Amino acid sequence: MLEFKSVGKSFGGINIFENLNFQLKKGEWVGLTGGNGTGKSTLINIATGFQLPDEGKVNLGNVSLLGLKPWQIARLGVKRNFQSVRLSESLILRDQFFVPDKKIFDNLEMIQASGIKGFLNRFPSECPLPILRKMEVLRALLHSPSILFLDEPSAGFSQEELHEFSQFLITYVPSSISLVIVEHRTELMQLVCTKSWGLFLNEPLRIM
Amino acid sequence: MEFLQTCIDGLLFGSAYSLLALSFSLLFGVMKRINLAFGSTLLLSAVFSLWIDSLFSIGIFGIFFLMIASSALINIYVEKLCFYPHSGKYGATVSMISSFAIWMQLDEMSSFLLPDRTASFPSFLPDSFFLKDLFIRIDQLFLFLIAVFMTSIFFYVLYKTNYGLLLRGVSFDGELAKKLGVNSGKISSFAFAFSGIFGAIAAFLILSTESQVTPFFGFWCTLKGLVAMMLGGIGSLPGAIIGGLFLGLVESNVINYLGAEYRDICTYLILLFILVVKPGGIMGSALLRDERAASERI
Amino acid sequence: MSLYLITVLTNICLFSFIALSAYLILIVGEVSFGQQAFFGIGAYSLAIFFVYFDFSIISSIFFGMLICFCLALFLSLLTIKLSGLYFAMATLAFAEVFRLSMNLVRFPIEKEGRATGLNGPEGFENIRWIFENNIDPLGFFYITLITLTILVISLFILERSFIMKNARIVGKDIILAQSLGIRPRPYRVFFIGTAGAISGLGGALFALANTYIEPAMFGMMLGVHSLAYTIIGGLGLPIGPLLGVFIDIGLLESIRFLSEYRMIIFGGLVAIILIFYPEGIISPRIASRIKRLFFNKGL
Amino acid sequence: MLEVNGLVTSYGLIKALRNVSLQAEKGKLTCILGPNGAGKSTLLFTIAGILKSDMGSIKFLNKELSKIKTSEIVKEGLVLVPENRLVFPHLSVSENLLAGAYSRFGKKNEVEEDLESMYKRFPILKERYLQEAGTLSGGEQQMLAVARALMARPKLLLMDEPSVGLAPKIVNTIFEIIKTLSDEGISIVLVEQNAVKASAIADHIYLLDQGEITFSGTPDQIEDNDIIKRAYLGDISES
Repeated sequence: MLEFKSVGKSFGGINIFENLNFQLKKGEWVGLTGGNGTGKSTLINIATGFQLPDEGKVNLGNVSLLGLKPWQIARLGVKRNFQSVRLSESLILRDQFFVPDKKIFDNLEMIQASGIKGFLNRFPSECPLPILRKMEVLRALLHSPSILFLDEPSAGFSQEELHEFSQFLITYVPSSISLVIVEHRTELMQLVCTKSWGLFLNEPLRIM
Repeated sequence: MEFLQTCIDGLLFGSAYSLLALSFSLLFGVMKRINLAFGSTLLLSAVFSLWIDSLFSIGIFGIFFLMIASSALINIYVEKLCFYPHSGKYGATVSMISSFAIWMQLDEMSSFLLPDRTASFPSFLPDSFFLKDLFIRIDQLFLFLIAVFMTSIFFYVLYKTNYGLLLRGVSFDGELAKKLGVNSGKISSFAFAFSGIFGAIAAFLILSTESQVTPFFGFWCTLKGLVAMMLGGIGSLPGAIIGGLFLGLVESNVINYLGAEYRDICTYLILLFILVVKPGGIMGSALLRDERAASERI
Repeated sequence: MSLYLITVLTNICLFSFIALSAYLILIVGEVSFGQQAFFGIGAYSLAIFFVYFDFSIISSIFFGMLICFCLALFLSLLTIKLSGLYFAMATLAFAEVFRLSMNLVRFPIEKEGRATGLNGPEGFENIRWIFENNIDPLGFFYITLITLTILVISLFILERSFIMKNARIVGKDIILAQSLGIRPRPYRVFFIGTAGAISGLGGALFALANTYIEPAMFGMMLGVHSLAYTIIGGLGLPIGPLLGVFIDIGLLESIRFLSEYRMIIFGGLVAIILIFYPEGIISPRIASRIKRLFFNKGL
Repeated sequence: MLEVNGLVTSYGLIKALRNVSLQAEKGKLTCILGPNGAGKSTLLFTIAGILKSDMGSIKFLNKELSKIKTSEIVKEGLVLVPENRLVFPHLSVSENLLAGAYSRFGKKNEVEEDLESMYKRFPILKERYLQEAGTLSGGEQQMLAVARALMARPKLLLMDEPSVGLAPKIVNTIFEIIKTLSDEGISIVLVEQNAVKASAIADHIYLLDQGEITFSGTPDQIEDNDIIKRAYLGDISES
């Protein structure tokens, strides 16, 4: 459903990637890995409209995503989290879903089971990191995504936390959603993804 | 001929705007912050020097040097109170408001030292001469020449001295400078002091050309400096010079052809127009682009 | 209540309007140096509709607000690509153009034997609604107080709605807002427009209270004061700006022995408050704590 | 000469270093290997005083560094070569070099001398000394970053991933430069993902993973250790 066709991007004269091709099918869970500076985050930014590629096409179904604003793409169901946890420091977690209260109540079971409920009345600075990461995923899920990009979701996790997080993803992310986990660690994607891709400097995407 | 005369007047006076805009740009370039207390610092230093002069009659040169010293000190006070404590995402707004508050404070102190509202300021070379048909005031010409001289010193300090080098380093990439161990706090104090010294010289020249100081001088300096800087292009030093000269040209022509009461309206209309059409100012939009690039890095 | 106290309280209420308008703009992440223009436009529009065209007082105020709203919308669309200092300077330029133009417009008339009407820097005299209707200072204070209360309550109601929540996210973290599918620009435009109308309402009441307005009243000082009120008061709740106004006008100006040094103290105080409370006294965080105490939704 | 003990550093909520201890000896090339996100850069930043540690000690020539500012640390002789060949793009090459010597601005002759010796060492920089650093190629920028650090006359050079994002040929050149510096007796702490290249020139190797040191030994020992070999030498980020 999401398709990159010969996409190229360079920053300040340095080629991040050229001729990048891939297709992401509905319900596919993919891990995307690669070294520093190979453009993992840039790929997410292009897919979600925060950056424009220099060349190539990005299509979601029959819709071209090029030229669409990030909010338009988000409304089409392409959602993401951020490498640095993007939660407002001055709001308690409960106020950070940005969906009508009814929707929170409808999904209360999920929120409770994922261990966030106890933290709903706390500020982000009062919560442990895994809770915040789960919170970001939950927030994206409540906004009914069709494709979800997770940028470095397990950075800073210990082994146990990583396993718990993978269990959380498997349990609560519906299998109809296409999930792309972008990390340089491979443990998480080995646990949850069916497929993995590798990005290398100046090379086409490699399916592994 | 009349047009030429107007333009010469405009350029001569515009050079003062350029000096003010340069002082502004220096701080904006390094700190990426706006110091609204800039003008009132100059006013207070002028009024304070006059007050000391009235007590000890230190003479015109005494006033000159005292203004420079006090302005540098007041600027460091402003930096420590309004800029040093605020960093981070909202730091720019908070320190701008904070510097505004200090503006109020400094202005009020000035009016304590200046109970008569206006005071005469010592001036020199009040003569004028005619170059063919062109009327030229010597003090304005002097102002212009000093402005050119000061600008060269400004560029010398910035481009030929070690502190200037570090200043530019910090202004281009403060994070990197920190990684190299540059003490950015010290550099920012230096930038404030330098901008204070530079502004004080500009203020001295302007005041002695006008031969009086009024309580509105601080506001006037801040506003003209800001507008000239925005016209030229934020953060660009050549832009600040051009912006100042351009502002002087526009103002003198408007006064001549439309009348003095239209002067400021036209200035602001041009500012609004430039902001809407070409927000980076006359000299390109380097900074605007940088800001965007920074916000795109997610 | 003494007349002096009533005047101080009325002033607090009147300046709260412009502070609240600065508040709304700060919420969507911008800084405006030009809210005084809408305060002035509100005042002048009221005077013009009321004196020249004999509109009723309600419709004069309404049309004044409408004009402010439209002009603010226009300004926000004009500056749609600007942010930060650029936006602040554009609003300043707009405000100064307005103020300086009012210096140039002269259209004096005589009404019931009194000179009135637009008269350049000499101002607009004899907006005599309070005299015509025999409203004493206390009465007028109640009018402003009630209007302000209605406004603050509606802002509190707005606070609970998704509009305000989204607007706050747009102002705080535009990237997050976009990734959640929130379109930032309508919020910006709508908030700037509404802020213009609120400021205009305050200006209209100000003109009625003063019966006399002149361009110099709407200078940059007023605009930046309104910002300072909001920043020290805090962006957490709509009463933050009111607290800021109270600290300045209520405490400093009214305590006589302080009033001589008012600006020296207020200036230093604001700078020091900002060091310890960079997000203002009623910061969004504190507001969240308050909400946490009172509206625990059973989660 | 550098002794790090029980270092803990957090990035906001993320604990990037959990109890890291290591030593770097005088005149030796100490290499810290690890995958992306293991905390390598955090470790260097903490040593250089850019990040503050929560716990632990950093001793350099018997002086405790963990509480003092970066500017003081540079004066002590610990100089960082940041990642991604960070140079001041709008300053000229010579100005970039001078900026590196800022802690010795008083001694003009000495700085001039060093400048000359840098030009001798990197002739390409001399050719371009008036050019803006941003216009240099990636490899040249990396050389400039190294030269700038050397201008501070470091006792210990901290290098953060000098090979990142460079073409293989240039990576070789950079490693040759590092080797030369090390052979000249300059003490270096090198942080790398490129395990093959780095272990070829290192005297001592530490492996860092998830903020913890998982291995310490000489390059020979690492060859013996199968698990480590698979984990890092065969890492896909090494290409």
